[in-house]
Amino acid sequence: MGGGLKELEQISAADFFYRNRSLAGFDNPVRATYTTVRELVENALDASELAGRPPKVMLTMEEVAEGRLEGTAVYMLRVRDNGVGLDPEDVPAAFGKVFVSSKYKLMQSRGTFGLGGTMALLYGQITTNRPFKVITGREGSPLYEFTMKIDIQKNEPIVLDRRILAGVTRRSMTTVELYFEGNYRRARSKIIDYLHQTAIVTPYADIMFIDPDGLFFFFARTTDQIPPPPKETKFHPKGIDFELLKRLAETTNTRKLAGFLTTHFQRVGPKTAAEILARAGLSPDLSPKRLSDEELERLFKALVTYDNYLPPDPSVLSPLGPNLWEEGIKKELRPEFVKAVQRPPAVVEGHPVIVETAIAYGGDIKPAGEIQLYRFANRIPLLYDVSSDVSYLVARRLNWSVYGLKSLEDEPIALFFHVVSTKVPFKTVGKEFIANKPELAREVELGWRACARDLRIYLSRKRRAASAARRVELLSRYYALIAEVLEELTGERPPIETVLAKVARKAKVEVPVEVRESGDGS
Amino acid sequence: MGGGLKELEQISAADFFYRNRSLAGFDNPVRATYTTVRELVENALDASELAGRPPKVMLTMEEVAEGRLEGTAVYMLRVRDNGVGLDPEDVPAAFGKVFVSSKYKLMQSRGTFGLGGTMALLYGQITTNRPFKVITGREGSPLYEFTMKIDIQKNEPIVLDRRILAGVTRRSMTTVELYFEGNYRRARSKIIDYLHQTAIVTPYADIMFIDPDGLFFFFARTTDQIPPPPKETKFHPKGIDFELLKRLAETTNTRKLAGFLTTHFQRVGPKTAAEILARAGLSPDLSPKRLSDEELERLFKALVTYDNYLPPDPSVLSPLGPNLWEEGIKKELRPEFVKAVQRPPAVVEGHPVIVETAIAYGGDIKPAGEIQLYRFANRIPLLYDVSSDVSYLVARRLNWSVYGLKSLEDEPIALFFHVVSTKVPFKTVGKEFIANKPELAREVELGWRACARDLRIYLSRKRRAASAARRVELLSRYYALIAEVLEELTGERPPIETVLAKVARKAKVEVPVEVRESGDGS
Amino acid sequence: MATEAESVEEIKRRIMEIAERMIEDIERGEFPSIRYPPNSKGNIEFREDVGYIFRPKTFSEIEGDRVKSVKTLAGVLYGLAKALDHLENGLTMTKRDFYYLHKVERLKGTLFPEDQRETDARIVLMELILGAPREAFSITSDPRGWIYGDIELVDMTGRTIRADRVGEMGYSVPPRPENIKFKRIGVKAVVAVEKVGPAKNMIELGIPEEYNLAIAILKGQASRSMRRFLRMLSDEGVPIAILTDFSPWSLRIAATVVYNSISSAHIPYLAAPEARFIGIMAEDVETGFFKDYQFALEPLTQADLKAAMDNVHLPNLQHPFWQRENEWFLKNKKKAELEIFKAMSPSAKELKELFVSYLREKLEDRLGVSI
Amino acid sequence: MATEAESVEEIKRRIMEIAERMIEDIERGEFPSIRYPPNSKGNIEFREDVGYIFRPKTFSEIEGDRVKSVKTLAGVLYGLAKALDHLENGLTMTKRDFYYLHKVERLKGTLFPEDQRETDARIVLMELILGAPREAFSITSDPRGWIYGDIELVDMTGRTIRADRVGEMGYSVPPRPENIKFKRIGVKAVVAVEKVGPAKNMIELGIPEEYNLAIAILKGQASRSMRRFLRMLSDEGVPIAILTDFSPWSLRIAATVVYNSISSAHIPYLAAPEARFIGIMAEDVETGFFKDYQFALEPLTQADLKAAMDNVHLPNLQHPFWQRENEWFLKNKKKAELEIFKAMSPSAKELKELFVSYLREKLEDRLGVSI
Repeated sequence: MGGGLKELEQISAADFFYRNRSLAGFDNPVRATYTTVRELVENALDASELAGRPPKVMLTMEEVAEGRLEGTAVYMLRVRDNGVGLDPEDVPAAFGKVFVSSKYKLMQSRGTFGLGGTMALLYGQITTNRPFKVITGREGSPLYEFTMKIDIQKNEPIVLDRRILAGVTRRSMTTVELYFEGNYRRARSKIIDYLHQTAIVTPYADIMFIDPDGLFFFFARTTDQIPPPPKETKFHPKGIDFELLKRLAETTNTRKLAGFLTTHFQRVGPKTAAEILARAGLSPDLSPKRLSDEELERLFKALVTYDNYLPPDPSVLSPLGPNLWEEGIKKELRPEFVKAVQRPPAVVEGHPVIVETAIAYGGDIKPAGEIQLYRFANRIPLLYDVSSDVSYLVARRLNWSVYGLKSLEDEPIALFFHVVSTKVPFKTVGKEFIANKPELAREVELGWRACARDLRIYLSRKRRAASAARRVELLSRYYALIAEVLEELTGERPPIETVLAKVARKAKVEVPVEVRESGDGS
Repeated sequence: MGGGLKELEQISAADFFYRNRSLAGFDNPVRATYTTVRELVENALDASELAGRPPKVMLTMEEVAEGRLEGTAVYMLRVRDNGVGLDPEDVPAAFGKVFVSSKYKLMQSRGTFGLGGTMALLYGQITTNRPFKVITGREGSPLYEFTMKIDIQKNEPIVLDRRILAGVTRRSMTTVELYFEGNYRRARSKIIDYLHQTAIVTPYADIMFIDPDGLFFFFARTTDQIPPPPKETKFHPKGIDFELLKRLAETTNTRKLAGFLTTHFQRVGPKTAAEILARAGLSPDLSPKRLSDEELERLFKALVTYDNYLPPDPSVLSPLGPNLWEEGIKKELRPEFVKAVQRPPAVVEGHPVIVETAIAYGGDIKPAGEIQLYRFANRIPLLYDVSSDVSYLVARRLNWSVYGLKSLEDEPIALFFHVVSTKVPFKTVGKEFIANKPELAREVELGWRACARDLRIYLSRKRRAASAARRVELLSRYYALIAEVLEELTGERPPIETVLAKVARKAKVEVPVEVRESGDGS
Repeated sequence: MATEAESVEEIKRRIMEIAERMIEDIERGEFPSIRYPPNSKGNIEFREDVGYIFRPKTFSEIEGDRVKSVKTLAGVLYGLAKALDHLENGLTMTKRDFYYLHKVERLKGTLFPEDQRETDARIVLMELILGAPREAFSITSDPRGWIYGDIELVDMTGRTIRADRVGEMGYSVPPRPENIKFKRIGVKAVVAVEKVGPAKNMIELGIPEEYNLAIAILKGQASRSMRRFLRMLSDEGVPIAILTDFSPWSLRIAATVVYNSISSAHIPYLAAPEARFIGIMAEDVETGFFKDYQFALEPLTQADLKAAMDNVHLPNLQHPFWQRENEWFLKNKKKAELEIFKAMSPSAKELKELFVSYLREKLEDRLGVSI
Repeated sequence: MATEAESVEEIKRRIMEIAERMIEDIERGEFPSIRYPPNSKGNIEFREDVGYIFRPKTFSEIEGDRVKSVKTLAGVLYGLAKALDHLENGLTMTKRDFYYLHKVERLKGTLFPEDQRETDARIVLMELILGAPREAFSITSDPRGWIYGDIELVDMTGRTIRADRVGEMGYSVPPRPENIKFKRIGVKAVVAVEKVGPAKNMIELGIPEEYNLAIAILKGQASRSMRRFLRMLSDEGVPIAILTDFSPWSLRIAATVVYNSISSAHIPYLAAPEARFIGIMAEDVETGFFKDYQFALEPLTQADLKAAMDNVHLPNLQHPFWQRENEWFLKNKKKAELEIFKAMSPSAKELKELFVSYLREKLEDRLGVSI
């Protein structure tokens, strides 16, 4: 503003992101490599799950040329899923435009801004100027291959080539193939970690990865059971703002205000709608499309200040469930004990939230000298900034000794935290850690407490068995000495065998055959 | 991607930001209040400075209604600058659209994404549904008042009213007036801190603020001298990407490739251009607009791999300069010593950077038990995340004892750091701290070392004078005792006055009139 | 003065009795156990006139069928066997010696100790079980303390010793003073001095000879042997005066001589209730003898202050007199040391006069002894 | 044995000389100063046959015109005046006393001390300036150490004392043994024992009487007075044997008796170069007397280990013998204490036999003394 404006120009959304790509995790070649893999894997998993079948995701990454900077290279990345495939008419818009999103509906999904996949394609194009390919088909229909670019300034897809690869697709699938400049060498451990943790939270998915060195990573599924897909839902009146209300009113198909409210909002029945309209001083028969700005504002105030709604509907959420999660943890970490707990739905800032927690102990889990904490949000692993996460803070402050644990750092224990919501309360734009909201902290704490109670029972059973045997052994040892000293003092060796036999019987343990002789006679 | 797409819809840039407002610092009422003030103050300062006159920024903030949430209120904020004012035709686009930016030029500026001001207006509209006003005029022309809203879905301005307030504007100015819901109570200290630190780095600006409690804050300027405004510059070939090259080629007015290169890039003369085109295998006579994609790619490779350019032109940068900065520090902090140093231009990741540092000591600065560090980037104070900033890390690791300082925490010392660049290397999207790049750390270190050398000289001079006087006093005291003991031992009091007079003359100090009598005779 | 409880034969008898009882238990098919009165708060009484007394009301059991206590049981038995052996051979041992008696091959896997705290704790247990001080079963402490003055005594070897004719430090009080018999006591009183420096100066200045006093040198907290020795002198009718610094520790030093201490409350004959405190007092500093020398006071250290705070709750300092003194420290955060006499005497000449006038006033006032 | 340097009159003379020289300086219009040989490395020699000797090559100056040293100058002068006063009155003082002599009104703003370290440091300076130990100018240390055995001596009071007839601890070695004269020495050798427990056991077992030995009880590091006393006995021709633990500290204890220590290297007559080490050695532990009792060794503490590392550079431990012993600690991280004799004697009966056979072998081997 002010006096310095020149050469005014409006830029497109794609252009804005092109200019600020660090926003979406593409700030340097290492991070960009990780982000590219991650965005495409998440899209592939979403696609397969929505199709209601166990996902089968196949990644191939090859080094095809040297990069411009030290340590970088140009890579070809191919990601194939077994989702239902796309209608060929949808392909250009779905892949060649930034900011495509579904309309005024709430649904749990993995995606971050709903634009991660497109950003990866955009990044590939910026760094290599090569087109990307999409091969997709639905079972029984033809298999199409698109070769595309994105017109960044116009935010429009450019289809360079479109052809039919096969007349009939045998199994529905989509493959995306792109080129980008990155640095796999340094991103490698993060990527493998990401896939490993994804496998924990998706035990029903086969994930295969052939990396640029030709190494083959296979995270095999151990179950066919997939959690029910998330449903779409209407907005809860407490979670809206004026702008949203205005848009709903402009686009609605309802003719009267009463119907408008019951149709577009959850937890609003005819009786509630009537009360709200009465408070707003608006007739239920008014047409929503014809409301003046001032009337709309009265309606908005009445909607958000009304206090007798039920909390938001959690059925929209798709938690993993204790069985599947224990399955995932067992298959990837092979603990000797695991317990997962799903908390009942809660509300955080007007959005429904379900917290799932788990604790695993022993087996392949070894003490690590630090807290071993696995975090997930809407089935995405969170790998950065662990120490700022609400779950880490809870883990630190919880009194674990109550559950027979001395220290999280020095015991073979791993903690797990999964938050599921239509709006995950991330703290930062980077979406790497969950904000320390009291409602949320409470859920995590109660979840872990429930897991830890089972762990305590498991551990104390294990310890009791060991200690009974130890008691007999110990008493035997001391009584050998006592008998010896008493004999020295009085010349008489007391018959300790009788008393020892008594304890052994009670503990169901054998008395050591020979009560140990001491080495140094006197 | 994949199979789950439904109801595809493209949303506008404004709409995207409306949906993700936490990106721009509007995540909660407290932060939003601070961000709103800050964005408008920065726009106002930019406007005045570009007009080449000492800025005069007047802020008024009033509470006009209760807010919807606990502790919030609706505020009216009015910000007035003395910039050159706007052409009335420019007003709607300048204030009513997100993503207006100037075209393919590099220039140092305060703005973050160039959209902060508009976001503030958008935020006000979302939270209050009230229009905002812009009053602007140029000296001698009429004074206009616009009453506006923004159509968020279309990203278009809506002018509700436009009128002429006065036929002739006496002094050029722009006033923006908006309503928003926020929480001033809890944002207060951050806002005052922000204005105070802005005054440090803008000693030539009058900044006035009347807050919702009616308190009046006035940060008065102490100088008329303003630093030369930053210039626009062309891109350095090392800092471009393919997309940018393509756009320049499409829009250039030049006819031949050779001219294209020398016209649009800095550090490229005819000889360099010829070399680059030879490497790219392209004729200098080709028309840039008619290059094929493949030819453009060859040109791009040649441009970015060529290694003999001079480093980027730093003349585009507008540092504050040591005099102005010392002025700002003196006026706001009243130290007994201050020294500012401007480092020569450096290059960080292909962009020119100038680091300015300062150290102030004593006076109103008191030991604080922690490092007192003031950080600025392109004349904006940085208030958050100090402990991650490159300058903090340098301050911690520098061996200050070399400069006669025991500890930064317990001495009355404040450090200052200002980074000026066409691309400030922020570490996070939040733009609150500067990344720890070795080139940058080196600049900060050398800058502070230079300041500290002067401080050491100042301190040691001060200490020397104090110590000469102390020496005479001390010797006098001890010789009184020595004389006494010697008298006790030998019965003879030695004439110590003679020797003492000798030192006093040398130190230009009086001998205490009476050599102190000790209290306890014996 | 050796009491029945401490006679060697009695101790031996008690040890054998414990061993036999254990054998009987085992023969009955039961796990053996040892019952003893713990030195817990409830079993200790404090009376201003006699100091701490051990009057057991509750008893503890070292149970042989429990993992937690079987080691203690075996340890006590082994310790008693070793004590018996030393008694039979007329030999003493230190706590360190006792520890080393456990560092033997045969105790590997059972009583072989991790560190000395283990065996030290067992000594206290043995004291409680036998109802006798550890010296009675031959575990002695490091000797500390001398006495100088006209006292003739016969020591364990049967020799007659005069405590002002055995060198300039006087007679070293031995670890087990029980064995001493007094032959002749030629002093009006014993002044027990906390610190070596001032005590030495009194001796150098001829004060014991000139004023018929004995000087006992405590060298800090009075050792158990010194406390027993002073009690023996007190039992002979000699007035005992305790001359200490004015500090939180010194209050404890004095009170421990008079009343015994809580940690050895279960051991009889360590208190000398007839002894009187003649150390520096708040009154002396504020308005009395030292009132002009406030600047020579020392600040309390952190440890001093902590001690003063603990003193508030120490049973043997509950008399209003001690509490008033102690409050002064908490309020003023300073202390006065006996060396203050040096700070008061510009030349050594004045020192004797200062000592004598201080002692004269305090001995008269607190013990009715005139010098 | 009192040397000229330590005679009271000589010390008084030197103090007056320093005072007069200062007056002369001032009268000449110059700032006074005091020159002295610092106890720096370069001024100290070490020779295996006589131990540390102080042979000044460089000198320091306490300069009266410098802010940094004028306090030292005044302090030394004041300290010397106080020492003179004590000498003239036949009185001793402790370091704490000396500190209190500075806590006086007249020294406020000058020498009034912050803490005792200030005045302690000045005592060393006075020793260097006067070329005499602090005991010579009446600043004595806390007495520590006894001797038991057939030795007749005459102490400062003129009384004759026999060191095995003054109680079961023996004769307390006084702070200034200079004043003692030996009348008759009836022992073949003196065994100086580091620890009280074993020493006491030897006395209890009648070893001094039966084998004509004196037992000196060091109770840790030998005190200055004990070291001086042992040197005096050595000068009388008595063989001195040092019986210590086998630990990094014990090497120092032994070496300090034999060679003196670096911190008191400027003080003559503290070393007893004829004394011989008969303490436990690596060989004894590995293949000799204690070879079957390795399990009774104690682990080195952190402080022990640090001491062993420092021993590598201590001048009085440079002889290959000491270094070989010390290497054992660094390698094995263990130590053997004298209490190991207890761990070796399943019953007290065997203890005497063990002591005697150990002493017999070592005394013969190291000093040629047969018992």
